[in-house]
Amino acid sequence: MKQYFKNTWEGLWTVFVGMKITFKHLFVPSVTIQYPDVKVPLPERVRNRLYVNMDDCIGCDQCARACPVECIEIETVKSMPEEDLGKTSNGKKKALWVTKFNIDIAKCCYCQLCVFPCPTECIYMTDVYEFSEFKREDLLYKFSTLSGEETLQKKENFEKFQAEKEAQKAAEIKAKAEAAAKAKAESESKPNSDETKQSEPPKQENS
Amino acid sequence: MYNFLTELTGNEIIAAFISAMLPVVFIVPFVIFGVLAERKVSAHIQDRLGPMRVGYHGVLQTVADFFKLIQKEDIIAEGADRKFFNLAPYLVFVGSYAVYAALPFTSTYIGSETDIGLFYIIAVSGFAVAGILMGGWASNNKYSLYGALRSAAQIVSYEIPTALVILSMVMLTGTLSLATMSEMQTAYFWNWNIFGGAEWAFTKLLLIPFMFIAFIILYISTLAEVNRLPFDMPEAESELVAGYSTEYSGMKFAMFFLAEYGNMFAVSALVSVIFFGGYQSPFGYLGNSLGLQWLIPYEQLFWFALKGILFVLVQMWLRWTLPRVRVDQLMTICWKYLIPYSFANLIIIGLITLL
Amino acid sequence: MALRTEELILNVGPQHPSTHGVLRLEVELEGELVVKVKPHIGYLHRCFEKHAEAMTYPQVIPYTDRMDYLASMYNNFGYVIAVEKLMGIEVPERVEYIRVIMGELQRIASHMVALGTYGLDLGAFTPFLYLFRDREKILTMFEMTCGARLLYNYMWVGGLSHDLHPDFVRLAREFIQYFRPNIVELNNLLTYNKIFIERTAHIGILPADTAINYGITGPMLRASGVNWDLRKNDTYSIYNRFDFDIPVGQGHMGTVGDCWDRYYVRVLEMEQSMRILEQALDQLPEGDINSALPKRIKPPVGTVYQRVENPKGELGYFIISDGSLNPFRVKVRGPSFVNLSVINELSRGHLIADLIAILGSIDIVLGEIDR
Amino acid sequence: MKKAEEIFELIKSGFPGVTVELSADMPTEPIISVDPLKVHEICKFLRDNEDCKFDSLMNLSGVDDANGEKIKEEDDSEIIKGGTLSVYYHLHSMSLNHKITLRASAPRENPEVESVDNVWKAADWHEREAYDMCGIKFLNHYDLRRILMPYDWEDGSYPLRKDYKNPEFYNGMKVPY
Repeated sequence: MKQYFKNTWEGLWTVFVGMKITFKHLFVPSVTIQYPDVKVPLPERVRNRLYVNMDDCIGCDQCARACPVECIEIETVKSMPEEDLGKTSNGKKKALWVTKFNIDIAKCCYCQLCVFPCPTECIYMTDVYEFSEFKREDLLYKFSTLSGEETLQKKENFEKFQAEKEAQKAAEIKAKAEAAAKAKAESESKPNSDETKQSEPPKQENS
Repeated sequence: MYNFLTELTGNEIIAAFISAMLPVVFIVPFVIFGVLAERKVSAHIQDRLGPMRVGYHGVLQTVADFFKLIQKEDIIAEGADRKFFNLAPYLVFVGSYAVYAALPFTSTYIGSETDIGLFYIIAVSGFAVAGILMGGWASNNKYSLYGALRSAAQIVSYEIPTALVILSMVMLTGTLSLATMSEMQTAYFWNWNIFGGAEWAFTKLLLIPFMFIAFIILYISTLAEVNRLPFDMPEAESELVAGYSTEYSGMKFAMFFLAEYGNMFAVSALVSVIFFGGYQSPFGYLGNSLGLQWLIPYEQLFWFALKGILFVLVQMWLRWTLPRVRVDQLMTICWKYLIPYSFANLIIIGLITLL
Repeated sequence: MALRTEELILNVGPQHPSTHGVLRLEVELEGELVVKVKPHIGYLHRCFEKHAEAMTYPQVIPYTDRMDYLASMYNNFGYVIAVEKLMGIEVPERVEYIRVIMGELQRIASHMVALGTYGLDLGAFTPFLYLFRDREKILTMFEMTCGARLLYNYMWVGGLSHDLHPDFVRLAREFIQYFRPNIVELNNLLTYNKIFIERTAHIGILPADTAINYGITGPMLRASGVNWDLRKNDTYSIYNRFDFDIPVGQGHMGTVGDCWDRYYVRVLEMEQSMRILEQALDQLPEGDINSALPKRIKPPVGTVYQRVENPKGELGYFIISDGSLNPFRVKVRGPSFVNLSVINELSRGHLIADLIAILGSIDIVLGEIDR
Repeated sequence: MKKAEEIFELIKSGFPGVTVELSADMPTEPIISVDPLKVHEICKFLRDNEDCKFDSLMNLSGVDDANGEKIKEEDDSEIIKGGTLSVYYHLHSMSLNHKITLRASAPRENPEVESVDNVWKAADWHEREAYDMCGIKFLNHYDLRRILMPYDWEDGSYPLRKDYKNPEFYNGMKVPY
């Protein structure tokens, strides 16, 4: 019986206690804000959309390797010896044309693992967090400054260069071989030649 | 009102129609206000802002929601019993609307000036159960069925303490008519029933504590009857998803909503009529002191609405404070606590009135 | 002829407001009484363990974040000390202290969600938002320090991604000052509310021996009256330096090991975490956080099982290394995974509403159950 | 508190005919290898023995040891033949506060290990997971179903095996989507 009245009393009393607390909160200024109109200031270390400063990128592929979700795709082409790509802001010499630097932001998990290995600090996270798109393809960010034609040209250039180089190399080797053969022939023609001297056999180069 | 309109138009049907439509003019704006108030009250209790976009501080939010609900597709599940499924929301609304017929909004307007208003309200408020049960069954959804069955058990059980408290009040006032009951608590607030009624006697002082107990019991049981938290078992969203209204969408869902808020006001008005003088002003009328007799009904409407809305706000306040009781505890509260207390209260009030 | 009756089978979930994610409980009901609960999990399976085999050791860390997404810091914590143990790395003092501070803040944040959603399960909406309001302060501190609010990738093998923000210590102290009275308010509003007590006391009683046999850990085990906390009993990092108590279920309102105890142990744990925080903030040494960062994370061949006291219980990482850059096998023993398996035992014979209360008191995170 | 060596001796003396091995050369924890078809008995012994009292199973993991012969297929994927699949048991005693790691290795072609789910209830879901992920069959388990993967996942396709290949289609949907 005592328990019965105690229950009744507790039931009512704790309800009143609760009501008192909620009543007090009616007059506490609200903590929420009107989001698109008012925005919370973001701290400086905030991790949002990735950005790549292509002026500084040397195409070292370290960020792509660090990425756990493989959202960064980098393709590079070697530059010509006569081309000067300039230097990055911290003094590294650029040697590669970055023909493709795509970040699929839809895949990005904002873990910041790509930021730390970068030797030139050119990839970093910005404070932009409103970048929704209607199509998933629009979230594929292409950072490379080279246009498609330029890329093709660079590739062609490089291939040409490579081919030339190779041809040159082959020619050199050929010349060497010929020279060696000549020397051999000469040495053979000379009776008192050095026996230890050996001529290399001509290399077969397939390019 | 009905008599007045009959004289005015000379046609009983038109008079009855107009007279019956008047509460709609009240209910719809009230629901629009009520839903907004619920959202605003909950928001401020929880340190939030609530709707802020549509209109100044979101005052038109409910209107916008209403238009959204109208446009929504009316989905009827394949396994549902279409006939009853479609009928149920209207039945529920009818149940809550019928209560308004007996509520005295002012001394001049009462939908139906019946002598057994209280009795009628008790009878008719059980009507919603049929609709809820029908909707829950016809949805062909286990959650809906559970909600409906819980609701039936709950509303039927809580009729009893309500009836007992009303009985004790009937004993005190000697009338079943709500208009008469309001009329008896006229003039000043110390004449209200919660303060022992209009009669000056030493019993008045004796009555006050028991009136408070009666008021609390009535308030709790009406809370349960309109399925408000902490007694919202039928739609307990964390257990039964949305209870009997799980399968409803669009306008039919809005009907349930309309009925719920209509009911909230109806029971609050009932409480205010029984204990707080109904449409009576707590301290005389401006119309009397200014000599403007036509002002009095408007003042009465104001006080009636104010008291009703105040109790609705308390309902909301409770809702955003308390957790929900369990279904068996709901019954425990009713049968083991409220009913014995109201019986004891009935006897005591009876004895005091005999003195 | 007798009317044929059978149990009603109700699918609670995969989409249900109070399954805390995509969990499906196949419930056999006799009226409103629960006869049997059969959990079906795996709706959130994201192949963490398979992924981990294809990742290098540091790349796994962001994935661990996504398991128990309400306690990401602690997931990092467990993983990095497991790898450190495998490699035999000693981390600097300051790193240890920062890890403990972050871990305890995360514990408070995780318990806030647990308590708030528990109130929500029982129909009390308001405490939920009060707790979320306070949790926001912790998340802001995390954001200041490592830039992310939920998935931090903050602790690294051998160090941390960032040092503390200069304002961090001040804010953390302010937070403790601010949050202590709020616990009292929470208690008045919810914990001691009669309806809440009625809903939770004597419900879902878990006896200590059953709990141990089921491998239950964390607040759930402590609520059953077992004084067991890995921070004390199998200490790791620098937890042995701090003075704190282990709250144990006492059965104040009902029986030991009921839902109320499980709830209240978490409330008390927040207080204890704040005690640890205060001490750690006082003792926080200066120093370089990156001095122990290995150049290359390539552990020797071997296995390691490291367990830490996650806010939800014992989080164990079993790592097999074959000496390469990628782990050979990472198995995660998630506390929620094990704790959930007891639900059938707990809820048999209770009502549907109690099932929800019990499920809430287990405090599961589906991200970690399904991994 | 007992060391792994002492517990090893206990098991050895308790089960004379059973092959048990101790590999203590691991850098962090010694492992006792036991016969997969005697695991249940040994675990029961470890739980009930007064000196061991291993009352809780911390973890149970299925592992593909990938120590068999690797055969290259035409499409450049590998298939592993032979070798073993292992189950690691991490036991712990709450009262005596000591730990031990057991390993039961079963042949890959017919990986059968005795279930311990009536020794520790905790093993139930872990074993289901090991079955689901590595395809280790636990004898006498009362309800060995898939747990994380869908119930209609292809039979014989266990994702955590090292030679697992994604199916091309799942329920008519292309994988990967």
